[in-house]
Amino acid sequence: MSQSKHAEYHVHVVPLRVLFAVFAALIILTILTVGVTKVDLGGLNIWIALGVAVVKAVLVALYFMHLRWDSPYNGLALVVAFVFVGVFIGFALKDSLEYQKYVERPALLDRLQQQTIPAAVPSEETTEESSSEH
Amino acid sequence: MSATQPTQQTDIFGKPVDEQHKDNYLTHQRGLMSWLFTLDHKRIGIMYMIAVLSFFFVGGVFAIVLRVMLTMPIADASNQMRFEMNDTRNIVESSGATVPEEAIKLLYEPGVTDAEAQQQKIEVVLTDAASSAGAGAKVVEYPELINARDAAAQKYTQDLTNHNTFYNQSFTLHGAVMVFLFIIPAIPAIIGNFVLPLMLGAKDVAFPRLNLASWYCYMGGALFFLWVLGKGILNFLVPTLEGVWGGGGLDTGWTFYTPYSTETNTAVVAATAGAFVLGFSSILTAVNFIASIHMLRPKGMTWFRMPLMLWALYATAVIQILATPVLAITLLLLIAERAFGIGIFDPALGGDPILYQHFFWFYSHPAVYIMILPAMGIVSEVISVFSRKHIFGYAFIACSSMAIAILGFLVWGHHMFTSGQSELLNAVFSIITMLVAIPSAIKVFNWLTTMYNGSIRLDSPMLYALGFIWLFTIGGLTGIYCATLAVNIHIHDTYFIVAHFHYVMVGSTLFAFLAGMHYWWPKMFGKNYSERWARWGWLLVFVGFNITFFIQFIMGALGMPRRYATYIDKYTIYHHISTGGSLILTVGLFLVLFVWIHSLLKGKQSPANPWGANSLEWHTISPPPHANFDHAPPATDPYDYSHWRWRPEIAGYVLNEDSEPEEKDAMARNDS
Amino acid sequence: MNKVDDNHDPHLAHHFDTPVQQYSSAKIGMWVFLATEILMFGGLFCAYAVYRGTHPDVFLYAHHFLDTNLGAINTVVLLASSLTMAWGVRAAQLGQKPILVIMLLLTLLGGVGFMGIKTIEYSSKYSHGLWFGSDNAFYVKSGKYTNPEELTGAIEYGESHAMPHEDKGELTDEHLELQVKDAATEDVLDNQAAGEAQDQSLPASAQSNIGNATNAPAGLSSKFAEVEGDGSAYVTSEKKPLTYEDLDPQQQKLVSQFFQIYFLMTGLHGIHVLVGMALIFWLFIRALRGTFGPKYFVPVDLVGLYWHIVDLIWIFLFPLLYLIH
Amino acid sequence: MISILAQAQTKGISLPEGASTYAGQVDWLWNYLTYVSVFFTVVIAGLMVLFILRFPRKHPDDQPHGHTHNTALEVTWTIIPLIIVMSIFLWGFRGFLDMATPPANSYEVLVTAYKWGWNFTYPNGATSEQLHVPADRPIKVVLESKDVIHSFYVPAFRIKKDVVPGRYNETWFEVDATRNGITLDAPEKEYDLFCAEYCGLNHSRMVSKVVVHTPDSFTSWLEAASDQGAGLTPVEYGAKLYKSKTCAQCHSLNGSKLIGPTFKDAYGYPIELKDGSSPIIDDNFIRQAIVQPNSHGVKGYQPVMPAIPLSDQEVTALVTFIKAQSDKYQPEGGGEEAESGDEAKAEPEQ
Repeated sequence: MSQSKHAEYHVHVVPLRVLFAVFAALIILTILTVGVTKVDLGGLNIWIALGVAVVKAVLVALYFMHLRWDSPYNGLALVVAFVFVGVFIGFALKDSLEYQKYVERPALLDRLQQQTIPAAVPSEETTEESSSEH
Repeated sequence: MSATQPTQQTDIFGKPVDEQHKDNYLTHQRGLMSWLFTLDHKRIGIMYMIAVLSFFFVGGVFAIVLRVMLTMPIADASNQMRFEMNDTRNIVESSGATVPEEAIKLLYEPGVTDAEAQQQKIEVVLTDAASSAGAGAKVVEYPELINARDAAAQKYTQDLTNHNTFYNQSFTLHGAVMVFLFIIPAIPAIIGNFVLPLMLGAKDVAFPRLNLASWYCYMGGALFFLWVLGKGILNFLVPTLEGVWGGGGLDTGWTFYTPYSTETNTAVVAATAGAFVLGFSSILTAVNFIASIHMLRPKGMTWFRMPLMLWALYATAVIQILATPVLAITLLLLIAERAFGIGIFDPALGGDPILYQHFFWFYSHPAVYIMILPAMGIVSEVISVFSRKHIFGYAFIACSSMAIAILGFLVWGHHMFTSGQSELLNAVFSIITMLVAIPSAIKVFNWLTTMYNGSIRLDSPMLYALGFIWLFTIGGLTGIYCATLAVNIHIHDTYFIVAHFHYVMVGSTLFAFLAGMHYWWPKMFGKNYSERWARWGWLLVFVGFNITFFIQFIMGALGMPRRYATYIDKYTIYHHISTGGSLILTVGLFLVLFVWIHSLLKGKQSPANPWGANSLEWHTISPPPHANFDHAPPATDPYDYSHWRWRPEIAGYVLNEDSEPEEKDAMARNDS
Repeated sequence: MNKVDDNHDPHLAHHFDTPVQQYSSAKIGMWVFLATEILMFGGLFCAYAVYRGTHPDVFLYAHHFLDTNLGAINTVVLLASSLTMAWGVRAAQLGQKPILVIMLLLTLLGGVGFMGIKTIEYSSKYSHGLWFGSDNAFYVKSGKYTNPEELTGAIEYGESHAMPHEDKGELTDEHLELQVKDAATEDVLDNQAAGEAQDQSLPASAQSNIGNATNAPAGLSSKFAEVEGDGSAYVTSEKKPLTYEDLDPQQQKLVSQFFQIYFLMTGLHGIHVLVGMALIFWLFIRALRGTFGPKYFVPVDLVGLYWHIVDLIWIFLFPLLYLIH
Repeated sequence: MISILAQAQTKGISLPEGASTYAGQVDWLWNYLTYVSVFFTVVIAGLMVLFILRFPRKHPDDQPHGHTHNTALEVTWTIIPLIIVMSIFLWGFRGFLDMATPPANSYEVLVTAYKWGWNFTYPNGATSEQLHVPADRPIKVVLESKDVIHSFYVPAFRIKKDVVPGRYNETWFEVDATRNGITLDAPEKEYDLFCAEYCGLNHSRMVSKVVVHTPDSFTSWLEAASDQGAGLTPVEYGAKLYKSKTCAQCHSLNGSKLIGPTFKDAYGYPIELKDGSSPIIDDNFIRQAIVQPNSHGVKGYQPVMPAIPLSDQEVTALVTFIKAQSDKYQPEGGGEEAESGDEAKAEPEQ
């Protein structure tokens, strides 16, 4: 079985013009991503920035890293890694956003805090100000 | 069956091995250096075995220390009074005076409001006693009694502080050593390293140098880790040592939860650095296994003709690859948090301690499957071989391993049900956790069906495998309790959880590890062990384990929180039973060790295939030669045992020469 | 065994049957390792996402302290070195030794350039008191108060970055004075571990700030979230970038976190660049000796993969850190 | 089915007596789980033993034959457990939602956890070291930590919630008086309260009690608690608080330097601050140091003092006690305490 594989001994060599074309595309995308921040698109900005980054990453992976001609398992390793990073960030972020309400001070604590301000503090301005606040 | 013990090494056809082929991996080269610089996966596996078992011993010693400490519930208020009363009496008596019992009772009378009246009462008692005692005896006077009481109170506080410090460091050491140094590497690094290339019919793993590097990472990280943690214990026992080698120790638990880990004055940075290095070992082994399984499978061994052990190791390696780096970054962030106060996890700086838990459990929950998946692989092999029947539902078992590996990544939040995680996430994590039960159940049912209509032989590997099924069933079913939100709230962080994860992680992994060790022992060392004593060992381990941990389910249900150095009185009886069980377990494990050592010293030569198994590691002599196989064996169905025939004179199975033309062909090809 | 020896390849390890099997094994091993790298950085991206998600204003404010131009230049430098690395791999595969040597040298120079620019960025941060850990002007912890002068200096530096054209005029003396006052206020605010119990020594402006904290704890971020789609809110935010006093005290505390995350991400990335440079230097030496050729180019290929993944991570770091909108 | 469950008042197997209103629900689910688990354990272990007895190896060369796979069977034992666990999930989630949503009319108590003890603050500012609550009324506990993560756990209520620094988790419970035998004859009942999250040295000592009262008994307890100094002089009351509020852990009375400055001869003497000034310690200085910890920045000490919730009266008593530790202290008339107490009562409920 060992010798039979010699026939497959062939590695894809990336043509130079492909490399240059990819490089040009990457530079253009970099300029694009910087340029797009000057335009205000509200919540879209971050997604555009990420989208451009993903396109650039795909270009690097497919051509500079030969994935286009490589064993699909290698590409799978990359994709799976990104999917799991996504899962990780997704869950953690979702949770953080959901529980923000518990990070804020509860009304109870404010009420109690007010009560425990000692009455005997002599500098009167502060007490007045604080009551005018509420 | 063992009436005629063979003394000679035989090959898979039962023929004596001739002189020029007698060389095996153990005898191939000699000297310590030939081991320390070996690239042979078998030798690396053996080196892992020595290291991992030593660390298991250390972790086990501290398990016993914990169990013994827990037989003394000194925290209960009534006990505190009892201790202090005793000490007061002792202090008074050591000064040569006596004290009437009634005075002490009055002194410790609860709920006294009028101090002066109490003093008067006590003084009356003391004067009475003094007058009735006569001239010779000296009865304590009131001020001295009060001094003694204060001294007793101080002593109690001091004792308790010592007790708690020692307990906290001990349980941290036990947990961290067992998790990082024993359970995670046990099966993949010892058994996986040894059998994976053999099962593939390959000469070695894909990257032998990385394999050795991984062992050195493990040893470096483990020794450093143990040194840091052990220093704390030794400093505690002999305080002067701290001046010699500085502080150390760890009392955060193996989870390093912030902000406690950023506040404690123990050696968190050093310990996490050790764990960080251990992570590299794990990753290197996993890279090796994945590349080996992808690239080194022989012709004819398709993905679905691999032994299930390989599927399990593959799934394990995938988890190690995807989870371990997150542990690495978590530990780095923790180090940065302590060294620079970056405020990512520390709430005092605006950080988020719950985020730390997300980080930690993203690694550590999948790590649970790093521990259990290879165990399931071993059990799949053993059940089939000892039932001499093709494994039932091969594809389902293989796919369920991958399913567990992937689902295992989506359930980490169930460690945080009470932490203040959002309700939505709690529900999502709960439902996915429930789903993990399905592939686990599939495996158990398939193993049972494999046994159905089989030809069952109860040798020690099979006993351990059946023990595994029992423990895993209990561990898995109690896992559903833990996954059920409403019920989890009650049992979270109690001994119920302690019992649950010991059943799943320790019980199952340890049992599968022992099953695997007994199963591959003859292959590893070419020696038979005493089957009878091995079975006794199994019995003690099995009974001891169940006594130790089953009672903890009940204790946890009654509300005993975990990581308590002391406890209120009502849990005492359960702790006593548990400690008793742990002693039986210890005796059992020592018996197992004794059986192994005896086998190494006095064991008879084992045949190439004592069990009649058909995966490729049994297609070579025991112990295997340096290059694993004299003739590359053809890959056939690993669960088809029909070609192997029992040969009583060598107490093993031999390949039926007529029915295995391929094997002979392979021989012929290779010899030409 | 014997047969393999017939056409012996010096680079073929004994446990592989063919060079292509060995080559493919090496590649899959490398890819699996790269997956671990991505997961490791993933942790930092997660910390980034969580803090940006919960405190968008802090990130919006703090990112102005970074120099977008230097970041963009660095992106281009790294992309160019990726190109030369890919070219180098090609040269190794084709056995073009001189090109390989040149390409490795250029790649190495790219790494040097990247780290050089990084050093300029870091040193400017350092000189403005915006360093890692507690050496950050915005760093807040009970017991280690930020030096108000340092803080003012840092704020000035950041805001001159933030609004070089529109807002320079606004940095009047009055404005600065307010900032100083604010900085002083901050100290007192942090004293109040439990919260907003009033301190008699506070000036009126500070008092109103405290009120702000209790009444609108979510601050601007919630405002932004609520008025999404409402153009006017964006117009305002576009016209007048966030200043330090726009943040509520809770958010002001968190400004240093942006820098911590910035230094962690770029620092870890920088370490990877350094490791890559060391590896490329090693390749360079071996290439000079003529080790590589069509039959043996695996090390060049693997280091190339590593170098590209470092580049790939920077591709994400750049917009996330420098181009927050 | 689910609505029946909500009413269930089952006693859970091997669980402690359930006291909260939703304990019955949890216990019902617990028992259901236990029956399912016992059933499967018995089936699996039984089959294992049966097969061992029924199919022993008779000859080493036995060649048993049987199916190697059966898709219908596999699907069956995939679907059935799936249905079972999904039903368990739904019940568990439903119960959890009940436990996570405090009713609107709840009585709120602030729970402050610190290393290593509990402090409970009631809406009128009274504090206690054991949690006292009225029966027959939902109690919402707001959880606040002074240092590390703790966990509020009452086994009898089936309730647990981590106390996380930097955030305010909350949970609730309600105890039914008649069901738990809290009557006029026995107006109080005690339940264990544990810290369930490892928090360092004395984690296992972070044990307290929940005392459930009848509504009347609770009202009178609260009154007494709001005025704990009754019958004591301010100095005596201050001495009591000095111990119970854990001041003693950091501030000595004998002049030795602990984590915080000593109280001995503090009052009336100058103290060096971090900003360079050295004010004389007077009433207000002490008061501010208690209410706004670390705001002075005393030189030579870490600013680590927690803000312990105290009522006005308690602060006054502590101030007097601290003053009394100095030789510059001259006792005044007893009027001070009563006066400040009145003012405090007038202020709340804005």
